[in-house]
Amino acid sequence: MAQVTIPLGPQHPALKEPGNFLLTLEGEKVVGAKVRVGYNHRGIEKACEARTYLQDIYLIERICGICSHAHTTCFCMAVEELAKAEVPKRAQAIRVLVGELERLHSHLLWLGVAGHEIGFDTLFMYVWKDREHVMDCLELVGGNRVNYAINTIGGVRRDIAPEMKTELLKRLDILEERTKYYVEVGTQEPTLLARCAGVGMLPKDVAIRLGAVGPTLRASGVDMDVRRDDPHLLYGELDFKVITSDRCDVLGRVIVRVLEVLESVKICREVLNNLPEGPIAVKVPRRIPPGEVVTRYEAPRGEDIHYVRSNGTEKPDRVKVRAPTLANWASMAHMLEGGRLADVPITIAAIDPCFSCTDRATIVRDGVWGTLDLHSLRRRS
Amino acid sequence: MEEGIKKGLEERFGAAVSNVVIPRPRRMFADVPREKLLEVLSHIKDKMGFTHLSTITGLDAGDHLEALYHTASKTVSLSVRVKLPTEDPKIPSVLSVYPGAEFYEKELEDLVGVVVDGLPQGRRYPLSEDWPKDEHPLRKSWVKAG
Amino acid sequence: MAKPAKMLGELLGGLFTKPATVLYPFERLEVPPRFRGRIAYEAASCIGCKLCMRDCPSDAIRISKYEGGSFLFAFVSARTGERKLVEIPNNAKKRHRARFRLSRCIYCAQCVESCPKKCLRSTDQYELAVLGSNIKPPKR
Amino acid sequence: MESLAPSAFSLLVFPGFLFLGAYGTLAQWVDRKLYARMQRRVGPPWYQPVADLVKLLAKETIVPQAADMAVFQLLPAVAVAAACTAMLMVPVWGPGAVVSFQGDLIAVLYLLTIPTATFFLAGWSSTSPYAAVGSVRALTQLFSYEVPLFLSVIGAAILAGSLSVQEIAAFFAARPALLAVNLPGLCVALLALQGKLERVPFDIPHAETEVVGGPFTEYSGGLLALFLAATDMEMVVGAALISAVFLGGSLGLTGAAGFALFVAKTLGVVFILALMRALMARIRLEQMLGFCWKILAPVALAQILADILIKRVI
Amino acid sequence: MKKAMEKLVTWSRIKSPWIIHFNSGACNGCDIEVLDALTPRYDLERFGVLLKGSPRHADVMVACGPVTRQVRKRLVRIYEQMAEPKFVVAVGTCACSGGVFDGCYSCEGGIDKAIPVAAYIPGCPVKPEAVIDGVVKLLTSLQK
Repeated sequence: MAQVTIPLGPQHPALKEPGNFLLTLEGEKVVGAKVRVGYNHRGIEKACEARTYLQDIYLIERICGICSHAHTTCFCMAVEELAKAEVPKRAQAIRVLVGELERLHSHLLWLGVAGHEIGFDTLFMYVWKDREHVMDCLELVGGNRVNYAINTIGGVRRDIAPEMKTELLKRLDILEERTKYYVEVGTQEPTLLARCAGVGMLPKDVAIRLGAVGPTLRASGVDMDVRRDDPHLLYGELDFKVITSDRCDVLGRVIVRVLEVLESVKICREVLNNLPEGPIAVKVPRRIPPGEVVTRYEAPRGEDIHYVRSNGTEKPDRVKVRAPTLANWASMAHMLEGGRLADVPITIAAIDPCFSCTDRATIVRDGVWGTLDLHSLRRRS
Repeated sequence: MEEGIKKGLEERFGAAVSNVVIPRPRRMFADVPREKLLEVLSHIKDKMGFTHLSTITGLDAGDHLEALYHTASKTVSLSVRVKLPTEDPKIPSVLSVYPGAEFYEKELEDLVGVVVDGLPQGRRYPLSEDWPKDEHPLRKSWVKAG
Repeated sequence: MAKPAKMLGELLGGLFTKPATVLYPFERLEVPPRFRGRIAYEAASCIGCKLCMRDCPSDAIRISKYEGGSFLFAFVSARTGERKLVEIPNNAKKRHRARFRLSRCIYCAQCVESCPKKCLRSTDQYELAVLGSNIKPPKR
Repeated sequence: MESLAPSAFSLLVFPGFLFLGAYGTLAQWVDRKLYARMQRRVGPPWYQPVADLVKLLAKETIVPQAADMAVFQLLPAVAVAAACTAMLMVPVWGPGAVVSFQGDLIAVLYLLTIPTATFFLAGWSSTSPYAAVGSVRALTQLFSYEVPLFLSVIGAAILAGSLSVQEIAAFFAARPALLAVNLPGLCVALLALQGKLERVPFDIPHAETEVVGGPFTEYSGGLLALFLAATDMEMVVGAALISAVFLGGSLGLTGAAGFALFVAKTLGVVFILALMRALMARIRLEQMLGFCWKILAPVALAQILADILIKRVI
Repeated sequence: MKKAMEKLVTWSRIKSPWIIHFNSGACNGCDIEVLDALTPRYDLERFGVLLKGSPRHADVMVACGPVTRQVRKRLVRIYEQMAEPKFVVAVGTCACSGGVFDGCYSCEGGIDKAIPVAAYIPGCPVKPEAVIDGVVKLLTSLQK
């Protein structure tokens, strides 16, 4: 069977964002996959150097819509470490709460999109209907559904009022009960099992060798979670389980993420029930003393690492952000090869790619196409 | 835990690994000359459990360039720094030790202008194809035109 | 173990229950109290210190000194989205005027916090759609 | 047996083009509305399919240069024509169909296959890689659901002892008890119809997230409107065929009552199709082939065996 | 007769706007809010809006994000492939003017730098209601 090369993206219904995958097919079987991402490269790191730390928070928050809190918390922790500022306990607790709410928001969003990728639009509609509860909680706490901007250097900008607490707890109960239903659907619906079991295999050793992170790594049996291994904020004092599964396939990732939603609901409840008293922020001078620092944070998609270097002025000298999705691209090419064309969207969706996180840019070279003559004719209007 | 790693590095490499700094628990910085980089990385990966290369940070420190290899074991994050003269920024590729580092090294090459030999040539990453070859946005000297 | 037609109960239930849809233009969801919508400026207490301009991440606010009788104001109708230039007489003792470029503003409300005189506040308006000036008449 | 030459009225207006088009849009609306309500959504207003159709007809039609102009533009019309002629042989108003001869069951099934063939040609003639892969998938899928559909329908025909849809319907109208015998055949036919109409879980050629628009990626404006109309008509004809063969047609009633029963039955079939669409995820091509050959075909064969035995009994 | 046809066509265009979504370098905050507008709580399908995969089938292009240098060529090509009459709705502050990313070396500002824009919906990210409000305003403006 002659090989045909089919481009997936950058504008493609399967991809919420521009990313390009050049797949070499033999019939329906994928034999070669080249990953090309980075259409979202906006040059944020250079822009960070031209703005003050305070303005950088809002710039870094907009690296990715779904893990905005992850990036701002990581960045604020870095700047606070440089300025040797002691963040009050209540602020750290609120950061953990919003962080876990964001994990709920991100995982439920992913479960819906994964359903859409395999044609299960009903799951997409139902999961996103229930996700509205999390969006309401975040809008209540942060004032905006997606960019909650709760962080500032030295603590948080808004407090959790008592009546908010009762509303949040009510919503979390509804969410927990619905998520239990989705655990059942995810493990028992036959067509979903048929589409996810045994697809996008990533064995344990390959996952470690290629440096995968987050649920993709934990679904291959590797027990790594920055919240427990490198405890930041209040995670050292909270007890929570790190979910792993040794299925190494897309179904394993579905199970890990859905169970993580249940785990996050428990954490949110625990934080809400014993919210420490005290101020919510501490004053930090605008000029940060020179130094360099590395901070790591467990974003919904995996380990998010920031490196900030300051030179004593009020503008950072270098800000380096490596979002979790970039680490998973290497294992993505490995997962795609050997699968079928029909599996490509769900395999791509399985690492929950956030192209804007990847923040990198590449272009497909239009001239290179497959060998089959019909397909060498490009789509022309 | 970090002290043990620091002692282990100094025994093994002696002067090669200089000014090992431990700013806070679970964070370490170390300087390594360019020639010893691959050796140090494969040692800490196989012997000391730093199996995960988080990322590579390239930066322009005014008089010289720097490349920081942030590696992580189960709990500790060790950043290996390599100082490079601005006029001859060549560095060996670490794909042999960490195969997942292709995108990090392409980024190093594109944004900071460090020449990584041994990196398979492919499409430019992260800059676009029509971006002039010798312009590296993260250099201090580079200013956005217009 | 696989259970065919797993979501059957949920689906049939859906047929007989009211859909979970808020009929937006007719029914509106009430926005939480501290929602960050369009920023409102209260000129009387503004001292023109421009702290908000310095902290704005996307350079969307311009504070300028102001004398003179009246000024033009691009009024956008919330219902139809058309733009109209409106002449507003300036009788109040206004000394400063703020110009918000809504297309640049990211509604982060950092200016509200940086303002020492508290003369900026977030409102709950989010329907700010504006029609572009060059809608090509559809050719049949 | 009426004269073979159907009058212009029946060709163009009643069971033909206009009625089918209108009823097709009604069926599409019912399908989309039920699908939306099952997902706790409000769903489109009643005039939605009409608005879609008129809007598409008013849009500019782009034909890719590389495509073969004549074939590209002719195919939608062929698809609609096939669906309309198939409708003539299915009883709608009362027990009688417009055209009825011994073996028109085979003709209907054959005419229902033509639209799928036009989808394949449409995808192949428009040079987009997505359309090409989509069209190959449409063909491979054709071989999986066609055989179980034929077998299950033949089973009912054997029991009724005739190959004419009208006579089969009349036979079962007289003996409603025998309908229970054909229940497995009915399930196989429903699943196969879902495959023919290329709807979830069998919408592999149109899988939006894999091959964008499938065979229709390059179609726009009027041509796309014709193709969508053809798909709606195919749904109506399929539903009418199943209600005639498996549910006993109009049970001897004539006139308005017969027509009302016909509408009720076809909309019942549309409800089951919408339920199936909401219930399952899209399965892969080789899984569908496996499912059709390993499960649907044997059940249909068993159905035929049962029909033969029962035939001998009565 | 011609007048009636014209009214019917305009009516059908207002009642069945098929949209295609294009992310030109956005942080996907606005993208998920646009998708959110299709889910049960806001349900755009009651206005006849369908999310289509191929540019050929769509009437309204919903574009989010500052046009990054790499995506610009694709954005223009997709716009050209859409069938007339077509409209572009710039969703989100980044699409209106480049927002926070205006001035980054790889961003070229709003969507209107690459293709003609019919309606701007500011917001970071836009609420799903604002998306509906924008589309409704665009469609009612077709009436004239």
